[in-house]
Amino acid sequence: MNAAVRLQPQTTPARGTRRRRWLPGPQQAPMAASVTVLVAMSVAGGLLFPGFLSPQVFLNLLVDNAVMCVVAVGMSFVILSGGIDLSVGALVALTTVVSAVLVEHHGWSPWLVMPLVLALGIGFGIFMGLLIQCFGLPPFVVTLGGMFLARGLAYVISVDSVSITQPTYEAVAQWRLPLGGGVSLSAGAVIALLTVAAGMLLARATAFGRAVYAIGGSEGSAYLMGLRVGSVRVRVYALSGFCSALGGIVLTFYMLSGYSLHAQGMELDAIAAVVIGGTLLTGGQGSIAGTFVGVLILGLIQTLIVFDGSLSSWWTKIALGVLLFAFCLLQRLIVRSRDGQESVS
Amino acid sequence: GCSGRGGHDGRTVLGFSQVGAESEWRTANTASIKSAAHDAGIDLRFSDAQQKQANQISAIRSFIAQRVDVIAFSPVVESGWEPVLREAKAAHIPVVLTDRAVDVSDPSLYVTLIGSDFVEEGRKAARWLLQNTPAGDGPVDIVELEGTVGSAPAIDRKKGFHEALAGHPRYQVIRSQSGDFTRAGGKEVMEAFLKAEGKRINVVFAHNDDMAIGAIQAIEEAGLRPGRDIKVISMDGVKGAFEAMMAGKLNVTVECNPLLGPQLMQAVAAIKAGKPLPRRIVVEESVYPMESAAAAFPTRKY
Amino acid sequence: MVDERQRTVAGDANSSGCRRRLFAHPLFWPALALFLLLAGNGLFNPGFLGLQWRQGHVYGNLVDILLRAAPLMLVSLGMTLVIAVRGLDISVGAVLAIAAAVAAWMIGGALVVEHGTQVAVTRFPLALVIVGALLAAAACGLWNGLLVVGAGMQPIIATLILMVAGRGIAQLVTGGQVLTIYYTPYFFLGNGYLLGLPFALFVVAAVYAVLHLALRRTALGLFVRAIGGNPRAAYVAGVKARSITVGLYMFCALMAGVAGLLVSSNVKSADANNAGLLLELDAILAVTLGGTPLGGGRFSLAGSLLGALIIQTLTTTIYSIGVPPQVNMVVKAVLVFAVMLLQSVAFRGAVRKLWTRHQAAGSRP
Amino acid sequence: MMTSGPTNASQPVALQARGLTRHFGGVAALQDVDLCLRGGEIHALMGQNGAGKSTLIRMLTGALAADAGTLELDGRAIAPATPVEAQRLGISTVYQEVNLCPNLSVAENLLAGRYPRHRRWRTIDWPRVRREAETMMAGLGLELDVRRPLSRYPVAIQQMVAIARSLGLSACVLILDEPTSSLDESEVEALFTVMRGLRERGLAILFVTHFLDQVYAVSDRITVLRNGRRVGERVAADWPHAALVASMIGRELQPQFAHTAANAAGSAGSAGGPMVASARGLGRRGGVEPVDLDIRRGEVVGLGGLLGSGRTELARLMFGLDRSDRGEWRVGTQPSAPRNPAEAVAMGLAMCPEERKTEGIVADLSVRENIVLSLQARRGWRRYLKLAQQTKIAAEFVALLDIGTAGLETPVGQLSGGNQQKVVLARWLATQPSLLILDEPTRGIDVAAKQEIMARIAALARDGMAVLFISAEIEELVRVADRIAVMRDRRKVGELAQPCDTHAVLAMIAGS
Ligand SMILES: Nc1ncnc2c1ncn2[C@@H]1O[C@H](COP(=O)(O)OP(=O)(O)OP(=O)(O)O)[C@@H](O)[C@H]1O
Ligand SMILES: Nc1ncnc2c1ncn2[C@@H]1O[C@H](COP(=O)(O)OP(=O)(O)OP(=O)(O)O)[C@@H](O)[C@H]1O
Ligand SMILES: [Mg+2]
Ligand SMILES: [Mg+2]
Repeated sequence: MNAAVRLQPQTTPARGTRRRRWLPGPQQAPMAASVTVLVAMSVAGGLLFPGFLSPQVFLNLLVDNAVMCVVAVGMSFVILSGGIDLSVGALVALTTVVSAVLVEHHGWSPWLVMPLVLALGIGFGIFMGLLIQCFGLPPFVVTLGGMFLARGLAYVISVDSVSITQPTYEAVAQWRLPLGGGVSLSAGAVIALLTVAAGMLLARATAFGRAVYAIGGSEGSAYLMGLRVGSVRVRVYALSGFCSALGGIVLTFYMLSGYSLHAQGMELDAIAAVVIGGTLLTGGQGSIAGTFVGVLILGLIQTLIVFDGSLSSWWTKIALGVLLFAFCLLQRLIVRSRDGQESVS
Repeated sequence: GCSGRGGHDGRTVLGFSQVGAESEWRTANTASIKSAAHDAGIDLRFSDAQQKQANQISAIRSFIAQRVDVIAFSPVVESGWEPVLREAKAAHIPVVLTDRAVDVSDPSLYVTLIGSDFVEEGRKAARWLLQNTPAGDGPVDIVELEGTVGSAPAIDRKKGFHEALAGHPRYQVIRSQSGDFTRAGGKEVMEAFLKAEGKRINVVFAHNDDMAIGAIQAIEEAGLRPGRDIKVISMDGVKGAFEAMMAGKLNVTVECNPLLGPQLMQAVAAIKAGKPLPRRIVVEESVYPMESAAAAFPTRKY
Repeated sequence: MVDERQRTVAGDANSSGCRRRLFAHPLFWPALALFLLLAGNGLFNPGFLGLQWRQGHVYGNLVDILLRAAPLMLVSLGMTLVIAVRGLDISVGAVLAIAAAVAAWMIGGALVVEHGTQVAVTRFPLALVIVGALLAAAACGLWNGLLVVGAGMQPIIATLILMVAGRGIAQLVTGGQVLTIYYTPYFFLGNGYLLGLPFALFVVAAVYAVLHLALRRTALGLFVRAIGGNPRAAYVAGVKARSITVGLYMFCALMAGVAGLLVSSNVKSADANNAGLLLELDAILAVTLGGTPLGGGRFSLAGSLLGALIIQTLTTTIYSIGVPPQVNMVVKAVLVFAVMLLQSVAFRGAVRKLWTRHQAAGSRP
Repeated sequence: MMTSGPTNASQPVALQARGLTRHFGGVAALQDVDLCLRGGEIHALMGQNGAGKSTLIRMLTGALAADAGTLELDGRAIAPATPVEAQRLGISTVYQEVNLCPNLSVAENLLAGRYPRHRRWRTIDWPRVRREAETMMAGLGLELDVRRPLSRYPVAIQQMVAIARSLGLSACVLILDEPTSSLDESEVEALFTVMRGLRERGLAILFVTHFLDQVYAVSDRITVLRNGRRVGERVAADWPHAALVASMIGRELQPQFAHTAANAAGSAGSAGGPMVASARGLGRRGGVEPVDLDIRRGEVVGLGGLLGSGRTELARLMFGLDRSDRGEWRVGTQPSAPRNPAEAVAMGLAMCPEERKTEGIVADLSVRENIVLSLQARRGWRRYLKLAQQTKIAAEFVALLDIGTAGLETPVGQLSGGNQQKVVLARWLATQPSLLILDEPTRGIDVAAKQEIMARIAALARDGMAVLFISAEIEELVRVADRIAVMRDRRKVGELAQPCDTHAVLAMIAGS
């Protein structure tokens, strides 16, 4: 009776998850599916458009989406913890405006401005996190308020766009990391890659990262398991604020300007990238690598449309939707058929 | 031109990055460019940025990657173009700006700018008002319906308008609020103004026709007569504005011409032929007061 | 468990039972927020609350707020139900634009003036126009619902597809123009008055009444709350969770469609690009302000109506206090934070604690 | 009344609670309760459903604030405000409902909050996490892939993981709230071995269960709660079975209902009754191997087997919760098998699922709404039951199953665990099905109520309902079923007809 009960490793999908995927509940991160679709889409692009499969096109994907990458990493943590952060785009804009105004109009040193705006981002995140944690307010509303506030402050500081001519910024903006073969990466892309790497490490290998997953899975259980739900949650928003500010800095390198209308609608794109990357909006499941793939997929869709070059404005929108649909459907199909295979083996 | 590039059939390739399709004006602008390219036999690579600068930049990048002959674009914003224009310059691709200017430190980054001067448009509106107000010394109270906060036309038109009115203390802008360039926005803001200021308002200055049309509806619903009780001044000169003027509800519209296509194609051809171009190609624009509306209406294309 | 603590904090208010019951009513705090906003307006701007009788109807800021909020109220009602089953619909703005575009296109035509007076011309009869636009909207909802339930996509992504493509579709219908509508009978929907009050209000009232009945007099309310509370348990219990969910997405889109009719009728035009822009955010905000949690299960239709009114009052307030446009957002942010904090149990608890401590300190010699 | 055994009096008091009181709204869940846990003893906490056991435990661990009362740990007054604080003080707890994160792997659930780290970078040392987790599970006699998400394992395993986690915390007081409710005998035995080992090491263990034999098997002392008050504390050996039950329920328990030949004859469940449902080769690839099973009118069919033997899986196939991909499943005269629960309910099937928290209750809905939910689903949305009718049905079942609730409008989430289970059961009884599938329906239900429910099921069978009864307790199966089908390794290995005894069933389960 007392012998070890040998239990077969499970070969079937979790019961009750097949065919009812739409019911909120744990599901497998469709990471591999995302990658498959990314590859398939690139191949399709290469077949359709000459010059599409050149290395620089793919590096441009990174260069052009560097800000999004950085912001989406922060957003991933927020969503993994079961929250949402709508303030990221506005915070990016605020960062660029503050940086530009301080550097250009007040002549501050960039080395002072950059830490300052990062601190500003963290502070902003902590402020929202505290409101959410201490007063039990829904993250959606708090961060929406944060979005109004950040965007509004940016307007108040400067309605006009401010060009940055400061030499350090210009030097960083022009700096390229040569990768051989005539292709190169911008500073922003390098920062984005580092952020993704750091995010992956943070999510996978630190107690904080795992606590974020635990809270997203079941807040009550995490609390009873003795995790510091409150402090983790505040830190998650602080992290997102930090990433937004970092994204803002990357954007100043990318555009060499500060403008209150920068990064309009970025919050939604970031959320979409995170969710497309396989993270559950309800929290607890997903990965930073998935988010990275999600950003690349959104960027690739954009690139495909640019390469086509024949779409009118409204067909562009429809094509965006259709590609998004095709991608998401493909992803679901792959996930499902893998589940099916699993139960066969 | 260099031999290595160009379209498959040797035609000139023009990469054009449009802001979006946020207004009728913009739609007319796009249509003009497309048809002019077609007529001029130019291979047009068109990309719509959905009102996002980031999309425009990545479109320009991909034009560079595709090695088009000329790049043209209507900048969403004035600043932020320096890095990508430098890349274009490094790739020896000439750049033409349409509609709006950009703010760059190196003037060689673009060849020419074809477009209107928003500040001047604002001034024109103010001048018309100065000329067409009955003499007297009673105050003229103006409310201003601004465009999207931070957008270049909103900033510049406001600037020009206020600049031209500066020496005339009789003219006071008593309220100013953003109507986001839309009819619904214009109407809603105007409703609030009417309730807050009542019959005090003499003039409405709207940064575009759509907001003016919205404001006209609000004025009518308040039981006042737009065009008479309250003068309405607007900008752009789209068809709707002419209809309103013919109905006697809008006093004047300052044209902002979106039909830049032919001029753009001429410029592209000139660049390909190596001819010099002026730094600034101004578009013909006039002021259409109410009285001239009926005559001009049949010729309007947008 | 965290909840329990909060509940006890709220429970030990040392006030009379009646007052406590009032305070505990879920609609009390949103209603108070709305009242304070209006009262504040009335204080700073004495004319704000004034009502007059003009041209055969009531005229004033309050009527404007109600009229302007009508589309948002409708969409919030739909959104409430979608959120109640743990969904989300961010395509409502695009659906509104589609419905408006379809209606404007079906009316079609240009300004026709005969003998100096404008004549009303339309391509299709008005009833058909309305049905057509609503059908288009419902089809959008069906699409959303099928993506969520059938394909199993996450609601935000499933509806993002239509949010992106929808405006393109609407622009396709309008040809990228702002379609002006000249057909006067159509204006009644969004501009007309019945018994001196805007007709749109009657639409909202009718929808609310129908919903209220459908949720109270049939088992739908029970099913919706069961699905939202525990979708798997509801499914196991035999509730047709899938069809109900699809139905709710359709209803939400239908409401966006009705809102599209109201909006296009009000401004007498269909603007595919700008109509209903950011409506999804406003609608979700309204739902949340009304006390419906985004996690599903519980919902309050009346709360969402109040939420929508709060949002519209905020906007009108900003327009009428006369701040420069670049300050709008900051004012809005401050007001949103204030309204939220007012509704937060924990915040009120903290304030009460501070207050009693302050008083205790003050009463000490 | 108070007697303490010579073995215990000498040991030091580890945790002393005095005068603990807690009200929920107007309901007094706990009144003036004292509890004394000594080091090196296993202390059983007994009481009917809703007696206040879980409430007491949550106050000991800082998960719930007490209205009044004091706590002392090793003679020092403590007042833990959060579970974290209690944990740090050395109080380790397994709560009644599994409180773990289903999305995390088993290993993470075991070690969350105290991961082993790399020395250099302070990052989590995953190989060591895995090794430690495997060791912890092995301590309970379980070998499983600790890297899989917890949600992929059945409740029983999840419960074992929760126990393993609490054992892994270095603690001086261990509290287990119904840890054995979904375990079968071998796991229970493994758990007891570990508990005895910990007792040797001087830990104080508080143990809640509704199984009397388990209480007598491990515990040294027993405290009994009734209606939120402590009614007694004694050395286990000194407390006779009947007296213990009597003090729990406040009256003598009637002799146990048993499935006797007389009973069987009295019921319609003889082999000759008309067929209600039949399975021919019903199964699913990777799930259940093809099963043949006939269920007749008025018959109670028991389904026995070990944990993971596929009983739940089979029940889900029958109810349309999972789709079968082979064989045939006929319900009455229906031409096809149900494809989803809604169809199954329409056909007159009912299934009380095993996982009460995730698939049973809707916590935010009231008792009334939870009870009528399936009946209403069967009627469709238009034929809405009038409020009065709903109330009548709900009140009837609340009385029948003796559901301890403050009122019909109380949210089910506020009920005690056992009472929640009764609500789920009531929901299905209310649909008056032709075939009722019960998957561990008596999980967490107290002795007296369990007896009532068994009697009720037998009565329903006598009235013509067919029942498929799944239970981990062999005695229960033998007592109530007319026929017992046994499963092993996801296939049906045989059937036993009454009269049969526990040994015969066990022998078949073991495969000899
Ligand atoms: N959150 C709550 N809100 C209101 N009442 C509650 C709450 N939690 C528990 N109760 C009530 O307190 C009483 C005691 O419940 P408790 O969970 O302690 O019972 P229990 O002895 O553990 O029962 P079981 O054996 O069924 O688990 C019950 O009447 C229950 O309804
Ligand atoms: N240790 C385990 N690891 C993985 N999966 C398991 C394990 N034990 C059981 N399962 C899964 O559980 C399912 C079969 O168990 P099921 O719950 O149907 O059996 P049961 O006889 O009802 O046991 P229980 O007593 O747990 O209810 C299968 O899907 C099986 O893969
Ligand atoms: Mg309990
Ligand atoms: Mg089972």
